[in-house]
Amino acid sequence: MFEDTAVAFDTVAKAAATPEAKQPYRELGMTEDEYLRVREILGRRPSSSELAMYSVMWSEHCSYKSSRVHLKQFGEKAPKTAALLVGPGENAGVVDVGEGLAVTFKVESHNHPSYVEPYQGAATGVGGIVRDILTMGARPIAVMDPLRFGPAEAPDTARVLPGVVAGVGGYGNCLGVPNIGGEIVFDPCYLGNPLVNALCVGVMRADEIKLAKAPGPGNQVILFGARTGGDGIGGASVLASATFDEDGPAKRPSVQVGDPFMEKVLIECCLEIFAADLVVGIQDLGAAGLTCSTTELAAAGTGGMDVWLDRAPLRDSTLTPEEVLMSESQERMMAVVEPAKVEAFLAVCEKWDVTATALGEVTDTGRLRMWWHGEVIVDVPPRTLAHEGPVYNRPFARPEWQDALQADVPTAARLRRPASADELRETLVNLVGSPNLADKTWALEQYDHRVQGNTVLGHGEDSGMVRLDAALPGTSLGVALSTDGNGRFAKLDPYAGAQLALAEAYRNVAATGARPLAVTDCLNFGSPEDPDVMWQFAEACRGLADACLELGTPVTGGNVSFYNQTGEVNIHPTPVVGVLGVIDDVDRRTRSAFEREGEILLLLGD
Amino acid sequence: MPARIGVVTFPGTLDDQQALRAAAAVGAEPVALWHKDRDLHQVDAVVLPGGFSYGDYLRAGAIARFSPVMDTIIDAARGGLPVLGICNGFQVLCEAHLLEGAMIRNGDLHFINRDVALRIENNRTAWTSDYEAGAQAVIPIKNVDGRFVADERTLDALEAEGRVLARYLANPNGAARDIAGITNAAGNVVGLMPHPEYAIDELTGPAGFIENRRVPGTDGLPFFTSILKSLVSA
Amino acid sequence: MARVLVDVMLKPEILDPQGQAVQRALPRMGFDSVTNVRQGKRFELELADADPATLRATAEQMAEKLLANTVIEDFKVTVLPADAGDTDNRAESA
Amino acid sequence: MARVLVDVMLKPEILDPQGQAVQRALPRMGFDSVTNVRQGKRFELELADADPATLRATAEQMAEKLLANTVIEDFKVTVLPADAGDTDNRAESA
Ligand SMILES: Nc1ncnc2c1ncn2[C@@H]1O[C@H](COP(=O)(O)OP(=O)(O)O)[C@@H](O)[C@H]1O
Repeated sequence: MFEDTAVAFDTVAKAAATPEAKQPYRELGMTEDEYLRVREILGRRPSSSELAMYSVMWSEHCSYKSSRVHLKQFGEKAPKTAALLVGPGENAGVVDVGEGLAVTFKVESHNHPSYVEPYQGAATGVGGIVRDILTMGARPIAVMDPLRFGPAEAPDTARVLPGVVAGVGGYGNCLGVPNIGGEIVFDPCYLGNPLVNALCVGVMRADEIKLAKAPGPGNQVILFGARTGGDGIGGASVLASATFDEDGPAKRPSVQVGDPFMEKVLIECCLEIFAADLVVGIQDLGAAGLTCSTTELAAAGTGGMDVWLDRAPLRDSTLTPEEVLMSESQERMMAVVEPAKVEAFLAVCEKWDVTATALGEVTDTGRLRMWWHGEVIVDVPPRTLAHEGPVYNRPFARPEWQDALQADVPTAARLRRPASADELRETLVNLVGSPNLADKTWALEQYDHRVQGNTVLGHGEDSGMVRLDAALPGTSLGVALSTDGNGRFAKLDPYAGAQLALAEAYRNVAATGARPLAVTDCLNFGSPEDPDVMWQFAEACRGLADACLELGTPVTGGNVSFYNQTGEVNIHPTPVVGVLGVIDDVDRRTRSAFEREGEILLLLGD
Repeated sequence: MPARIGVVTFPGTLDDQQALRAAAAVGAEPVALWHKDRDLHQVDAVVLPGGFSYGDYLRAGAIARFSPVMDTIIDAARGGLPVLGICNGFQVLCEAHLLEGAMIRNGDLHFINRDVALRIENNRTAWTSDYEAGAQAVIPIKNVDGRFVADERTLDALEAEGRVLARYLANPNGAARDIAGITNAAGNVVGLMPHPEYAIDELTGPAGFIENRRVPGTDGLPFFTSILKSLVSA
Repeated sequence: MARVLVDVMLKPEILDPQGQAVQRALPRMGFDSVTNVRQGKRFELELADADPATLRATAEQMAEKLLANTVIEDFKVTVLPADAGDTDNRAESA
Repeated sequence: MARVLVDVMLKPEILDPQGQAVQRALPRMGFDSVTNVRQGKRFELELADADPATLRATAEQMAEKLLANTVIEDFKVTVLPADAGDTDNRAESA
């Protein structure tokens, strides 16, 4: 078996010797143009491992090829603010909150996996965003989960919603990161495509921010955490099938299963490693796994890295190198460590019973090279994978139906107002009983909002708020967070809809007494190949960027999720916006409930 | 010299920092204990905190019970060392057979995080002497395997010997006879599913109007003041 | 009355954190010959008036629809002979 | 390499909320002949170099000490014959 693969697998030498070999780039989701560009970059055809890497790094998910031209505005129009320590581009943005502390936060989507397997999809969504925050050097101190489902009474919602809620809770509770808020919204447009967004916030000392880079030739590249299995490599099977001719490849899982216990241990292990100053660069393994972590670390460092890929500890010994490169197994991290500190690094991993393996070394060759049992299978300039992917100016145009939609104002005849006290009461009861306004306790009770002991505002409040005690014991400094989004508003007018989402989150944060500082966003849209959707997306970005400039709060990071559609039908454009604010003294926060008798009610604004 | 309260960290423990904070809040010296270390570092009492030790993957507390530190704690507890197991810690004490019974999945099978009202049934233990007999306390629960079960004979014995420590006023999970906590016969080993360490201040504890009553958020403190006093007077 | 067992295991390619936790714990307790552990679920079902001819098919449907999550799990149905005693029946063991 | 199954079920007198939930759900899905459901755990263990003579005893010790909580659970050990295929072996079924 092993000899067979050794004979059959593709190498750089073979790629150079067999330029005409046919390659399944289309099956991997690449266009012919993209494939030809890879050949041009390399001056030969890619090896199958290289092809796997380019296909995944240049995918929409990793390269933002359709959204990039619009997201640019967030940087270009960004208000000048002294608080911004790390902007978009890193794993998560970082803002200075005073007292020597920095806070990092970001929202991400895990929509499609959560439809296939609601529990694991949602669980691994939480796991992924928490690792992003951890990677910045921060202790994760809170999560939030903006969710969208189909109609409450639809049978499939009865499958998806309980699974998603249990998954968000099951993973987050086991990590010991409090859940301090989120949203649960029902609308028919999400029936076949629920939205599971997850936000995490972390805190660290401002002088201890960690970045995803691999500087310093000779430094060791260490993979640690869970072993690599065949998770999330559906696409790679077309490469594998060329290798296993008779029996076909072993079965590959269609779903990633999370191991929150492993992630909890990984968090503590990493924080101990950070505290002892044992890494010069670090990256989590999320989408595109080892491919993404090695290329991003190398591209941001001295520009070169050698990797002995067969050293990666495997859960499934039948994995091919292409599959190892594309595996999205959860709960893995990659660190760059100076040789003199490797021993101390491994000792911390040992203390926490975390498997750690030196896999590679930083070089100054400008090339990312990988070996598999002695043969070179990858030899590429890493920047071409990480930063020089294709960029598309996809066509967009205001949908033909937009005017009609906006003109469709409910008339008094169609939307009858209650005329009597009884009708008024009935309207109120209907409103209170409607799924979108109903009490969400059933879900919220499944989330631990108290763990860590710093939750000052939790469920039931307009914003969550946590004290930053984890990084500065005894401090009264805190952060408030709110997420909001309204797909119906955004469908009527994506520009204003995005702004309204921001304004609501901003108000929620301000109402607690915190000062809004920074914005993160998760842009959930339909197919970017549809000009209507692309217009919605462009408008939403423009609206959000303009509003951020107006309010003086920069977007520090976020996530784009395209292809949210059922068949040809796209979801409502759903920009979900998270706002983070800072409060100097959490004791002085304002709750949304009336606190005592005799309080005076004031209405501000008109 | 202040009393030293040790708090054990197993892999997957979540509430160790909060338990240390509670110990400090009452003026004890908090001491972190590590699961691989058999040495208890001269602590006067031990808290086994909440969390998901080893992911609770086999059964809650089942694997943690075999940690090196537990070998020492089991012996010391039999010799009279005060031990409080909270949530996962209670589960560890049951698995170690320092306390009777076991914990199974909550009645509705979900994780439940709720502020629940308890009645303190036994205020003669090292950990509850600062409560009035029959006192009510609002303390959060947060668990998924929190439903206490035991066979009828054991339950009858617990009742007869006054070893039911606290009961839920409104049973959240189907626990047998509304039991939220129990004690061993000597009163030094106590297990409690709710989390008194999360009810130690107004800012972060369950404060406000709960179960038709104004609650200060500090209803869990007496667990820690009790042990401090019993150590000083010992 | 008919009795049926449904055993549900994670598919071999799916990560099994529970089995792994047990696997790591056993050697620490002196059981060092264990090389692999997978943890699954077992359901014991009792059915009334079940037609023996359709019993297996019914149980398989229940497993398929509810007892197993076939995205990540496989299942096996065992129809117990009518005269089988309690399930802790050592006779099944080798 | 030897293979052993350990099946762990709650004792009959202990409440089984998971089994009950399944029992309540099945009739709603049209399976109305189900009169009782109990849910337990199944462990598949692989052991290296296990002396067949002591295999059962070893597995019983593992079950007794760790895999089952004998306060509330019973267990059953099944040593699989050396030549058994994968566990999804329908031959075990009636
Ligand atoms: N999926 C969720 N996860 C966590 N908290 C949530 C979630 N959905 C709603 N919440 C929280 O529940 C409370 C009430 O939510 P909701 O009824 O949507 O009110 P609002 O419209 O004021 O946001 C808020 O504190 C909100 O953060």
